[in-house]
Amino acid sequence: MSAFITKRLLYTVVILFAASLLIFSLYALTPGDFITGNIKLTPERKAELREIYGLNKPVLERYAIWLKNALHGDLGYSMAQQKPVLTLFNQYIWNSFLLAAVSTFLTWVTAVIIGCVAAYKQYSWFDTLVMVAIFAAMSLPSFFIGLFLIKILAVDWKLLPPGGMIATGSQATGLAYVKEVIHHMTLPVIVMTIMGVGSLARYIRGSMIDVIKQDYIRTARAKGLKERKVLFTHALRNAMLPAITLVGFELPALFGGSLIIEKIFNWPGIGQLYLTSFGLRDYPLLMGFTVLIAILTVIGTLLSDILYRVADPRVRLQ
Amino acid sequence: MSTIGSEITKAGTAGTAPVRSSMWRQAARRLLKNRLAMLGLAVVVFMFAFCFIGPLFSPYTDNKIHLAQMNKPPSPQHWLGTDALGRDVLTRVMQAGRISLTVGLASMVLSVFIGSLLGAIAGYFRGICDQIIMRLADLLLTIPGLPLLFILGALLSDWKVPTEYRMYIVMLMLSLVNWPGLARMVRGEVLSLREREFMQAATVLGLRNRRKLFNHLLPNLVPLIIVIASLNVGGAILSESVLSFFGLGVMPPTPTWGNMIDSANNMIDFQKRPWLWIPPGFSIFATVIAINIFGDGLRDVLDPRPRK
Amino acid sequence: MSDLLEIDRLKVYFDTREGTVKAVDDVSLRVRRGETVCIVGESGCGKSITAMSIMGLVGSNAAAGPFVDGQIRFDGRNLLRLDRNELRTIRGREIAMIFQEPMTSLNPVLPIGEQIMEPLIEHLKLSRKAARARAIELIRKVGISRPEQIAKSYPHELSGGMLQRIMIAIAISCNPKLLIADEPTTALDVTIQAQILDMMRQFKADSNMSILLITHDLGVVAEMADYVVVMYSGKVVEEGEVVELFTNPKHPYTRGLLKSKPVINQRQDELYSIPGQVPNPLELRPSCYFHERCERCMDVCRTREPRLREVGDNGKVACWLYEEAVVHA
Amino acid sequence: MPEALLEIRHLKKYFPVKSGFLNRTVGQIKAVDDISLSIRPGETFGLVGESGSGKSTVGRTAIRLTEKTDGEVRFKGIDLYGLNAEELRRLRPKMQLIFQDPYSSLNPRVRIGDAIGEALLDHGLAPKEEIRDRVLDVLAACGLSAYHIDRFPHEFSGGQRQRIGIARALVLNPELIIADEPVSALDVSIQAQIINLFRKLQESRGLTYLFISHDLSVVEHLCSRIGVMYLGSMVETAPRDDLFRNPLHPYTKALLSAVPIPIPKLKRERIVLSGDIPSPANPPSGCKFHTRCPFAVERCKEQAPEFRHVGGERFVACHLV
Repeated sequence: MSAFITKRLLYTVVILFAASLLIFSLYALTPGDFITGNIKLTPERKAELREIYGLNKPVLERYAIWLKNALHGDLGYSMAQQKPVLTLFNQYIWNSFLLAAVSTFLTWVTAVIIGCVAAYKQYSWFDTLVMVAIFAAMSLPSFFIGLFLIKILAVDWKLLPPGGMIATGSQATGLAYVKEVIHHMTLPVIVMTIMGVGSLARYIRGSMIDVIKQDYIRTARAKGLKERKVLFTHALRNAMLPAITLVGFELPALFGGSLIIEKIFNWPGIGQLYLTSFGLRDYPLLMGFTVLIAILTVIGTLLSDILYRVADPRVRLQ
Repeated sequence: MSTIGSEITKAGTAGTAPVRSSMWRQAARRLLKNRLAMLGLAVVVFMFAFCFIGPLFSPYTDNKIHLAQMNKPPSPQHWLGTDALGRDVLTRVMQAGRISLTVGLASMVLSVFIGSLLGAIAGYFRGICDQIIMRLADLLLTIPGLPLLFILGALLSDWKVPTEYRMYIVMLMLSLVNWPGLARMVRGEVLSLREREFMQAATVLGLRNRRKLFNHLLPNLVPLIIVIASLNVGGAILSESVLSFFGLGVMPPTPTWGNMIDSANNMIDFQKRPWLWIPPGFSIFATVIAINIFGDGLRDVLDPRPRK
Repeated sequence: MSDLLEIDRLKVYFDTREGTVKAVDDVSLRVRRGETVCIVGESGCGKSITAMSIMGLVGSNAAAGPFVDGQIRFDGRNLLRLDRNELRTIRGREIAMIFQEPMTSLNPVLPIGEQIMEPLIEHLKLSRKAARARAIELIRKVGISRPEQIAKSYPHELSGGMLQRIMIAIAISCNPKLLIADEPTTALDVTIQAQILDMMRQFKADSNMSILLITHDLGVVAEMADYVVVMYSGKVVEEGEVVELFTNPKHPYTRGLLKSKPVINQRQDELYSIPGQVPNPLELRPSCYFHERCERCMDVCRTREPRLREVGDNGKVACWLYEEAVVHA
Repeated sequence: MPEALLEIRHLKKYFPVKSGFLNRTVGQIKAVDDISLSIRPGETFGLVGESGSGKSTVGRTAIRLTEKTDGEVRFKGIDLYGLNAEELRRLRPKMQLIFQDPYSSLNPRVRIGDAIGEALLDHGLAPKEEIRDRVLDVLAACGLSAYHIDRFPHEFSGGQRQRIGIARALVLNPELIIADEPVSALDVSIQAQIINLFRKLQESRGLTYLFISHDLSVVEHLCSRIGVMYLGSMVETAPRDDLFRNPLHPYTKALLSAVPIPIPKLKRERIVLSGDIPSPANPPSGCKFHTRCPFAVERCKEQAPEFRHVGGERFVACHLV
């Protein structure tokens, strides 16, 4: 087991180096940068600033500098916000995390319930209904369903706020603040859950259907166990095994924020931060964000491998 | 398409019983029985006709600007009303569909082609090329999709690509992001097919590599690739619309479903003129759900491993 | 010896796209207390489905549940009429079952001990501690050394032979009156098979438990059975005491089976083989289903279905050859 | 003694067990551990043993479907492992393998006419026009009808599929056929038909068989000489009648006594072996059978018995014989 982890960690580090180098050079290729784009500055001032920020140096050298700083935990200085990138991240990332964590939890709970019941009642009307609903959820463009729900629920029926995390200009604190955030959070969470539940429910349903056909389920029934016990202790536990590997893949989405949702709902998360800074070509921040997601993706993959090895005794012992 | 190399059975089938239905005809017959899949196919066909043949019947295909007709709600002349430049929304949705479907389909075909080719090579020959291809795929999969598309979009606008070519570049971008996932799937299939006993039997018979690949491996791989493709078309159309929504894909004035919905970003259109952005959104939804349902039916018929 | 189990005119039909498959077509048989009855037949003859219907495990979530008719009386109660809960309390408690593939019959992610304790807790209401102790005792009883360690290990760590012993431990955990064994040793090596069959005979002798053994191996039937039922295409074609049936087989199919099985130290030059193959269940018409492969096929065999009738002492056969004898006699 | 068609000397096949950080080989599964046998033309050599005995691996390494670890395999005097890929490929039609599972050894998407005739075409063993007739002949020889030629495998029963597998090998006029448990997956009545087919083909075409099976009664019926394997090693080889009437090795005796005989109430003393087949990853020391052998003595634990000649064509590996 430990040999497996060390080998994978080494591989992860290599991939991260390659990814960060690729991302850095891609960003270097993108035209213009914060300074040239900024009309307020005179040409001399621009040249001077470019010198300070070392934008004239060759790409590899800039990457080396960035990397040295990054390894020391300094992701550079956001030109647009005049703040270290990390503090900026710290400010916005938790808003994204809040949204993503709640919706991921809801997605998994709904998907497991729907998936299991649909698998158990296979060929029933409920199963067909669920399948059509799953297809619908998988076929909806996320930004469209977001706008659509805002139009109906927020604009027409005025049930929920159209966007933002708190009512504009509200000074609410403590419990009132929390209630207000929850009120604002409802719509984006609904949309994110709809986005996630489709494919997950289908995956769990498929896995559950395969497991229910297995011999050991027949043995469990032959032992005279209650159907509930057969389903939960025997079927679900085996059906969830392959699903566990998906948990790791949720990691990037948990922290990375959804660019689409945060744009439509004007949610002050890290995704929205990325969008605005992309317009301004604020490289240090863009680089920091993209590499952060890359790190989370790779750690996520490692996490799911480890989770699977821990969960499945057949693999654990190798 | 009966299996390649059936020269023996074709040589003289006159005297024997009628040629037994090939796997493809049997699959087709089973597919026809699946009502849901047929409904899906019908909607897909309708959407294609709507987008490619529809504009021929519409009097407003000149895209001329009629300032007098600006922002009119749906009316007998303009079933879906008009936009800020007085153009007929229904016609634009049709024209936009043409672009979105072409880009979606083309980028899917491209990424399935690249993915299957590289996946098959990695799976069949293994060794170094397997390592190179798979490590490259891992690398691309590490970089988050949307930011990567953002960068590519920005590069696009920098090279001042004329609008009509922009569509093809968008296709390239989408397939660049999609092919690694497909390559991995195809590689997995090839690895499992290689170990199947009938491939060992082919070795025992002393068949040449060429014949093992084309007569035995490929006929089993092709149906799986078709299934993977059909399940990815929907995704490709969705990602094109996301790109356009962020103003990175095909830029106005060329209409796509994505950039028509983007118009909802200004407050008044969004609240007062839903006929501008709801129809394109609904068109995406109808097309993609139809493709997914049909794809699912196709998979049940083609993929030997029982799913349902 | 009163009847413990009586199956009366059991029918199990499956509706498929191509038509109705009569998997079990009007089968009757009985098992007396302390008796081992063997159902023998080739694949697709319906022997497994007959066994599974006793436990109510036939196609529990198939597209359309099978059409089931007839009676299965166990200890006087008709199992087919019981509601789910009543039937469930009998399963594992009074009727236990073991299956052909031990490697896949146990939950791969649950320790062995847990899987033995489940019926003890469910039916005998034992506490977890008492159930664990009983489970370890059961593992020792089925001849496995280091039971404590085995109880903590997982199915993939054990061999086929050991897993089948665990299945038997689970089956006998609540001292059932009837043990149904569906091809219990088919997947095992012959030396392991000998051990398992020995053990089954041992437990039957100790607790006067009846055994319904499903198999296609005539050697196993000869070793284990007191009474034999031969099935073909969903019907019973012959049944009788084991010695009588092996020494004086009546139905041409039984005779054909006995002659086509090579026997050690009884080498024949040319092995007798029943020509053709089992008829397609969708194309069955009223007739003796074996007529196409039968050497002594008469016209009546092609059109009318023979009735299962008494013949000799305690034997039955469904074949027109014997119908005539009764008519002329 | 006419020159052997297939000569195997000290064949070994070890599967490495890898673990640890650098995937270092930490152990070896000795699937085939020093097996020697020779098969004369026209003979049927039976190879019996239980699961994990390595009998299938011997079959596959004998025709280089899997590569050997050590030892030598000579087919008609030619050292198989001395050939390059192309030479081996061209020799393949002469030595064919029939698989156990009729369902997985046929390509589901290829009509059986093509599956049978394909190798003839690829090796250029017959002109294109003649191939169809050759396929029809071999279908008839295996008890299948002409109209089966353009059907797909899923339209056949298990027994018919095994006939197709045999036809596919037969059409190449092989001299050696290795049959790896060809009848184990079939019902008794179909099994008898296939066994008779094997015998008929041997008589009409002078074929030589290496017949691999765990079913002793089938082996007794078909084979002239038999080798008994246990956990990768050969424990006994003898002509059929000697082996079945007077088995020498304790394992052979136990194996024979364990086979259920279809004669009810038959009184016979049976040697029931205790314990389970040990795992091939760490076989017992000395004689591998000593952990289950009722006659094992101290010497059996330390020293592996030598596989020695004991008169006639009998060989055995046991200290007590």
